[in-house]
Amino acid sequence: MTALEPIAVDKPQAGNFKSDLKPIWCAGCGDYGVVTAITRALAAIGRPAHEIAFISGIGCSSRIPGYTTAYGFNTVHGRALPIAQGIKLANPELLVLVASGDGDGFSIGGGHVAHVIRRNIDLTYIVMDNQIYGLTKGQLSPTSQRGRKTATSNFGSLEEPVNPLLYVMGYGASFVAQGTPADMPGLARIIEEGIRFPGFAFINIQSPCVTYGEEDQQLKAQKVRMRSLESIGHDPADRAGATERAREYGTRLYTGILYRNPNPPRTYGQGVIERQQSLQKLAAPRHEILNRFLPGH
Amino acid sequence: MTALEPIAVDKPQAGNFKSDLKPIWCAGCGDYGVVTAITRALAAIGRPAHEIAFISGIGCSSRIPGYTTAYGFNTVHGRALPIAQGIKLANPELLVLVASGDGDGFSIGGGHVAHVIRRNIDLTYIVMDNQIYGLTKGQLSPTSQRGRKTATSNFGSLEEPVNPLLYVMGYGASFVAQGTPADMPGLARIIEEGIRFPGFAFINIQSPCVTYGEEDQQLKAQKVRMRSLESIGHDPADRAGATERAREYGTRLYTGILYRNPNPPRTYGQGVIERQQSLQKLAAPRHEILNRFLPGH
Amino acid sequence: MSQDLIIGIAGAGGDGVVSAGESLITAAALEGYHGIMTKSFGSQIRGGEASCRVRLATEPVFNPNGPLDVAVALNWEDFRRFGSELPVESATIVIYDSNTGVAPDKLPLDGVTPRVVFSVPITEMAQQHAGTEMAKNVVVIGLLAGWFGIGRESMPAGIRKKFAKKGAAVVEGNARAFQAGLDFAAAHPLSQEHQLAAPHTGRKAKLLTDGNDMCAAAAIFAGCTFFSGYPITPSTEIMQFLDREIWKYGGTVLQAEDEIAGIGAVVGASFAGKKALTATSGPGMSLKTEMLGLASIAELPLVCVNVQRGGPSTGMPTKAEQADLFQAAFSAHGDCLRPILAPMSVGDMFGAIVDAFNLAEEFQTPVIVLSDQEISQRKETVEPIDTSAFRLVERKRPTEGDLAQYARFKLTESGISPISHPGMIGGNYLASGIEHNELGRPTASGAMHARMNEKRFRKFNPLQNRRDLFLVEGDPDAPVGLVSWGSVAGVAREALRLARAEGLQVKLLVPKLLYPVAEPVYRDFFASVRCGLFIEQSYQGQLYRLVRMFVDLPALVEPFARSGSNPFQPVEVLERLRKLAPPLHGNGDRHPAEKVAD
Amino acid sequence: MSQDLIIGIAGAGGDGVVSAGESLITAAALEGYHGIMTKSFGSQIRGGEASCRVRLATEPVFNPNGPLDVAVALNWEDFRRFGSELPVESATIVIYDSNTGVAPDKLPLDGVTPRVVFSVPITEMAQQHAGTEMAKNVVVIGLLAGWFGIGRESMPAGIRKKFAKKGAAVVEGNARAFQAGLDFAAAHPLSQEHQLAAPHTGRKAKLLTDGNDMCAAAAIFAGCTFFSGYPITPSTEIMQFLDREIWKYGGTVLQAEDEIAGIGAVVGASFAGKKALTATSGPGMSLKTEMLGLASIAELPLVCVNVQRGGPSTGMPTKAEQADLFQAAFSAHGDCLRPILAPMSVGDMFGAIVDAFNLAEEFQTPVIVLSDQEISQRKETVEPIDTSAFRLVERKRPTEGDLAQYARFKLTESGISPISHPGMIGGNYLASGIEHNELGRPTASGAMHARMNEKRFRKFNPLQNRRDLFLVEGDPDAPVGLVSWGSVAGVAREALRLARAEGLQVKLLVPKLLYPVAEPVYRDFFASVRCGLFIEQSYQGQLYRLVRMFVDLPALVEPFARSGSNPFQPVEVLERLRKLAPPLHGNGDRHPAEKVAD
Ligand SMILES: Cc1ncc(C[n+]2csc(CCOP(=O)(O)OP(=O)(O)O)c2C)c(N)n1
Ligand SMILES: Cc1ncc(C[n+]2csc(CCOP(=O)(O)OP(=O)(O)O)c2C)c(N)n1
Ligand code: SF4
Ligand code: SF4
Ligand SMILES: [Mg+2]
Ligand SMILES: [Mg+2]
Repeated sequence: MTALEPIAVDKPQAGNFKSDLKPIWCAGCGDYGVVTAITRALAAIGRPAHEIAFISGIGCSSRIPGYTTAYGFNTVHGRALPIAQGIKLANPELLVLVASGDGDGFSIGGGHVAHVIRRNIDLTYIVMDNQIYGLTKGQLSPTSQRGRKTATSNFGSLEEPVNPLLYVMGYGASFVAQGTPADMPGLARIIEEGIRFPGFAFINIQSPCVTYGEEDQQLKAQKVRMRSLESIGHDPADRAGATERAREYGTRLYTGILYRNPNPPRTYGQGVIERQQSLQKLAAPRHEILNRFLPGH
Repeated sequence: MTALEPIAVDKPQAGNFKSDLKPIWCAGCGDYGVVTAITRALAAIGRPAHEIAFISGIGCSSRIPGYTTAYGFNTVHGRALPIAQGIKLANPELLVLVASGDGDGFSIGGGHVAHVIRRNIDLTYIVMDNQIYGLTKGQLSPTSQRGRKTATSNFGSLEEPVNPLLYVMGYGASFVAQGTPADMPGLARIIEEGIRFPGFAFINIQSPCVTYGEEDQQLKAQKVRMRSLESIGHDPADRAGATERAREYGTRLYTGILYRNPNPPRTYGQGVIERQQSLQKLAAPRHEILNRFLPGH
Repeated sequence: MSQDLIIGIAGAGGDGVVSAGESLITAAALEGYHGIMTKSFGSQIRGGEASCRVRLATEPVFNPNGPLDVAVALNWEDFRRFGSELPVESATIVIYDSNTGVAPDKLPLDGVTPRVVFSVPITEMAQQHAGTEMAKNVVVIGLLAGWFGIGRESMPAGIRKKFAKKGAAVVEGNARAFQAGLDFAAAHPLSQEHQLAAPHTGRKAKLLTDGNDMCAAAAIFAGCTFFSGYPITPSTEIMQFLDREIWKYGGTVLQAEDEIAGIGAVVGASFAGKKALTATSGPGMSLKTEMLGLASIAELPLVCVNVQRGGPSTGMPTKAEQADLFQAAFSAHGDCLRPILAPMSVGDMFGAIVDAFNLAEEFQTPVIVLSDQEISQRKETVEPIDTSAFRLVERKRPTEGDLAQYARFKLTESGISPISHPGMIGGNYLASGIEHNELGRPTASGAMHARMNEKRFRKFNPLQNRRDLFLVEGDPDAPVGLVSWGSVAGVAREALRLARAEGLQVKLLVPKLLYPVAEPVYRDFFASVRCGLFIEQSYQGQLYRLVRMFVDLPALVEPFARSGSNPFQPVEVLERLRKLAPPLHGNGDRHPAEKVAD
Repeated sequence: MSQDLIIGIAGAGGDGVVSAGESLITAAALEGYHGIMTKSFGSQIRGGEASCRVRLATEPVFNPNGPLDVAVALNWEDFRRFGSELPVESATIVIYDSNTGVAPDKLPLDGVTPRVVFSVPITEMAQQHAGTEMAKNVVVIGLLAGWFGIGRESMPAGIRKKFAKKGAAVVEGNARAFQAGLDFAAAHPLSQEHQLAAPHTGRKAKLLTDGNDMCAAAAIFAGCTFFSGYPITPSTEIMQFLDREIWKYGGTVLQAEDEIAGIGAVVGASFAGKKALTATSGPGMSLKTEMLGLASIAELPLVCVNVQRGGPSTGMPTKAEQADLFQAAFSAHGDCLRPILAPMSVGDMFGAIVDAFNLAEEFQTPVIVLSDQEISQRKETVEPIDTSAFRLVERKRPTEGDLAQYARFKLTESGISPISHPGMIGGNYLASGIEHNELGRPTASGAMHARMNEKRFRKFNPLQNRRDLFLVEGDPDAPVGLVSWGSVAGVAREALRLARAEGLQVKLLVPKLLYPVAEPVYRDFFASVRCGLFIEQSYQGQLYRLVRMFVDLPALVEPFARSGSNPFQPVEVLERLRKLAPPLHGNGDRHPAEKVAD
């Protein structure tokens, strides 16, 4: 039993997935709610902590694996996805979660997103989107609104923001959701569903930065603004509708499952396993591998 | 007058933009047609070669700047866009062309595309898409079809291909077109229009690789398959229609202008210039810049 | 009276500890004192513990370290969290808030019993005079002004300016709180010896800034009009300053999507003919590797600042270290060379950046400037700089003659080939990362590759004799030599001062040009040296190893190196020197170092 | 009879020149000869000129260079394009296609008049016997088999196998073309002395492969089950081989979107407990910098192969150079150390890769293997390898006792801490690039940072004594020492052989472990040495400089280094040695090197 491993109980509780490491987050940071929602989702899933790998990049948000009892890996800025893919392909048995921030995920790490999605590797990718660089103290983020003034856009940003929901829909993601700690039960539920989805799942979380964030992104304002997709009658199987809703990112705050492919496509991992199985019988013993270099072989 | 500079003539001809460097391309490579189309477009535009900067990454396709008389920069793999952005912002007077391949542009360089588009920097970005890695002799490209066997996918690719047209539409590009050297006049025309468009312009060119490419991507097959968007009555101002047509990438071979925003949005460069002009008067002389560090300043 | 005063203040995040320190050093700078201020925080993003150290002196000081003369604790828990960063000795004057409930003779300081202790009702005074606990830090500066005589006149004006926006009531409240501090000090006098003497260099105000702001300002002075980079601690303030300023000078700041794109845009701007800068820290440097190689072979000027922090990898983002030197010299693949400069103080940063742009332009090369977390973020007084003494270099442009048959990479005698840029008629050429011939055309010729490599190295030969990029201090014929660089050089300079005051024969070499290794400079310096130390804040002693690559060092010269975030103290260097150096007037027959080495 | 034969063949892209060379060396390998074959192409992607060099010998050979014994020109234009790569001397036997219309006494070879020249109607023979010009290369191998006695028996079977798929008519046509070559040779006999003698090591077949395939096969043998990388010349064949094979062993190949993602996935696979590999060349290495640092601080095993090509930047993708050593050692920021290995031949690659995985696992570290374009792509005969002699190391897993209170980064005596992986009950921990304590939790403590740095360096101490990772040849007490590495070491070995044959007192050190610098090994080697050379294919002489960082070299040891794509010849090394080394039985009073040095 290690310091990080929960006490074995029959049915795991969210508390079993919380480590005793004290978060460095500011009081009131939205990420506290995110870690709670994740541990609740993990409790509902019921896999033991040692079968879970939780990978992140760098940022306030990326500190999150350390606050859980899973095997955590707080990697480098923007590269959580490639590392997580290696983990999942090396050991398909693991439940692999990935956490990121808006900068980590869509600025420096933006180039990896399309590829993990088109490969459809079975990961759950959680982005804590606070429209700002928290850890480095308030610079422009790719999801910051045009015109926004920050420490690096003193006269207002000149760029259109990234639209994470629309981008991943365009990349062909099969599971796309959005949540906020302002709706904790809803958030825990979509994370759970994302984990259960057999394939790559993307979850954007509007997790406010109380220190550098805008007023209208705080939990209080979110509680007023948010609309559940369910409540507006959105059908998660409707890809075109999902794309339309995704366009409203930055304008409307929808929560819930935007898109869930009713016929989940084959994952990359399935392809790998089939290939391994079909080729296995052709393997010469490892120690005879050099024989192939005998001329005429 | 340098070896690379064309002889001064009253009205520039395409030949003035062709350098005397002998291409290393295989006989029959589609890229020969692309350089011809580009030089024709440049002749139509009429800017002198020394006011043109032509930037590329690495690949067979990226050799193209050297075959023109423009200021060329054959940079490193996947980074043509960031370098080109620096050039354009440093000297907004220049006509800046960028060339790339499907691997250069959408694999290693894929992370830069969203950002240049949301900044809307006034470049013309030409991707020679041959669905293969030519220069490195035939590996899987991000636009190769699922199941395709190549030197690095001996048992067939397990990934969905990238859809360049759909991605850039999702990123909010204001000018998106596709062409092929199988239709040379059409290709020269869309390049010309891309250059004339006041903002970022993306042009995907189906430029076949005769050595490692598939049969159905060769010019002959393209000539049969291609359909001009004009001929099917597509209105380039129709964003939704353009997105629909973009989805058919890989299935149908449309040529022409997919989307041209009828109200071109402000470019980043315009924002920069306005900002510089409005702040100029606040500048202390450079040599007095340290005075700001006097306490109480 | 006192010549040198080190004050440490600690409290909770909201206590305004850092702002108190800033008020102090600002007042001191105005009055012509020399000073350095550093700050330190807990690991919380916001709201954790905070502390600052302010060193004020009548003569120039080069480092902020050393035991505290004055310790101010707004609460003891937070104060103790900083441990060895705020070392209290029995001679330290301790001031603390009475509301901590601690008795003056029961201070929670392990094994130390300070002789002079003031328990001051700081919170109470703030409440009483300003009506808010927020004024605690103003009470503190009142106390310090009263007891040590800094800023008694200038502070009230500063307070007025600072709080002006908050209305007259707040201004008056704070003014009263300050006065209450002064009054308390007057009522509990401290012996005169503690008062800071008048500054030796006169009452003329000094500049006051930190390394990052100085870097950005110097870049503007040097003619830089393009910056692109990506935020990273502790370098981000360079971009932030430039974003506030550079537009005014017709320049542009582009926050790139990552560090590769950041330096990529800078390479582009340079190709387009502009002076361009990027800045980052270790992890970002690692990402810029490929572009640095491109700039070397394409022979494009650019300046890249690395504000070093603790490594490897993410390491210790808020701590200083000097462990990125190897990387700066050798990260790119293939044979290539780029100059590396390192300022040793905030003031020195100005020249380092101007030199960096000059070298970049002259030699058509990327230049790396190695700053570090300490220099970048400490506030320091700087003697006003005569900018007219600085020459600005521009890259060598082709003449009309050159353009008649333009060969961008001409194999000239100096190795420097005139460089055109887009927009210049007749200068058209192909730049590339591929090996090329004189015209810039790709080549697969081994002979051409050898000639181009040789050119790209030969052009840097003049750097072997740039003695202006080295500081040599102390006894020219000393048998003991110190070498140090960057912020640690400040410690070495103070140690040298102490050693010479004790009559030890020592000298010091501070290379500001770290690479290429200027062999003649080291050979001359070591000619008289029998033993010595390279003092460096890196586990490996990277400069020591780097110099060994090119220079045969005396056998008894060794590294005195340790990992970052473990600052050197002048006295410990002094101690090592006592063992090495013979007294100035000793007979020197048996050299003590010969013993040390066995 | 001849003991050693170097044959060069050149023609147009479609002439099948390389395939002829492969047939030759395959036949030779089957018959127990030793051989090396290299190929070279023009800059066209396809269809430009092509050439190959095949060296065949009765004893082991270590390098492919040297003047040609036999030159075959299918046309003179293309032959001449290869210039110094195919050096013809007057002793060279020249064979060319009569249809070039060139008279045997008017060969277009500058200043050389070969004594033996055969004008052969090669095209005509191909047309006549096989009905197609495509069979020209088969005629050529017939000629060579006839004149030099290689593969007379085995070739016909090879031809049959090769063309089997194309039908009986093609097989028969080619068989006739081969026979025509044999017949022509028989009709125009060459003196017996040119026939290759029987191989000294017996008629037993050798392995035949190139460095990239050997690398991939060795990785599979070592237990590697995960590869991720991105295509780049000249390393791509490693990924291509593994993509054909690794699945059979339950492994996976992931073609990543770029080199960062490639090594990222490998870091992940290693975290998950698997042996994992990535491979690239210079530009890709530059991009992997940040991840290498992460793997160092997170103490994760992985192997990264860099097949070096000409640099800097894109440089010369198809040419060999040894200029990425500095980068391999020092690219990542911060203080960190990762072992670097370099094979010196295709055969040596097997052990290098197995060693690399073993070191990675044992020391929980990234390991870099520096191959180069020559080793990676030359075909070489290799004595069959007894794989049972190789021990495979697995990372140290935590015991139950360790897991009871698991501390992933425990400060153990060896510096090696037992490592768990996801899926292991009780092994849960937080890995990170942030400095951490023994439990893996982030720390900002300078003291902990110092201890962890110390641990991460100390664990490599055993490498100082890994003498098995060094080759020492020659006279143990020689006053002249050569050091060389990688493919160039083959040239040095041959030069040593020549020098000793002349009676010169010389020895050679070939480090396969390049870094950390194993100081005792160099000290011992240089104990007897007064002068010597580091022979390296880099402008800077990177190993020479690297060793100097740690070892005091004798003053007269200097680099003999030059840029890549300018191959060394054994005879030119011999010439340098003649000037340096005293004869084996000389009196040795006045050492000639003392003259050389002034
Ligand atoms: C390569 C690299 N570049 C930059 C940084 C500095 N950095 C750390 S976190 C961060 C961005 C934080 O923003 P985000 O990803 O949105 O996370 P948040 O802190 O807002 O949760 C940056 C730029 C780094 N650690 N590494
Ligand atoms: C950093 C880096 N990685 C890899 C390479 C090797 N490389 C050169 S071109 C290329 C891809 C070529 O494919 P594409 O971009 O589609 O261009 P094409 O040759 O097909 O026109 C690769 C992988 C490189 N030069 N640099
Ligand atoms: S800075 Fe913002 S994101 Fe970071 S911990 Fe504080 S509130 Fe959260
Ligand atoms: S390999 Fe393909 S893309 Fe490259 S030059 Fe040849 S045909 Fe063109
Ligand atoms: Mg954020
Ligand atoms: Mg391609």
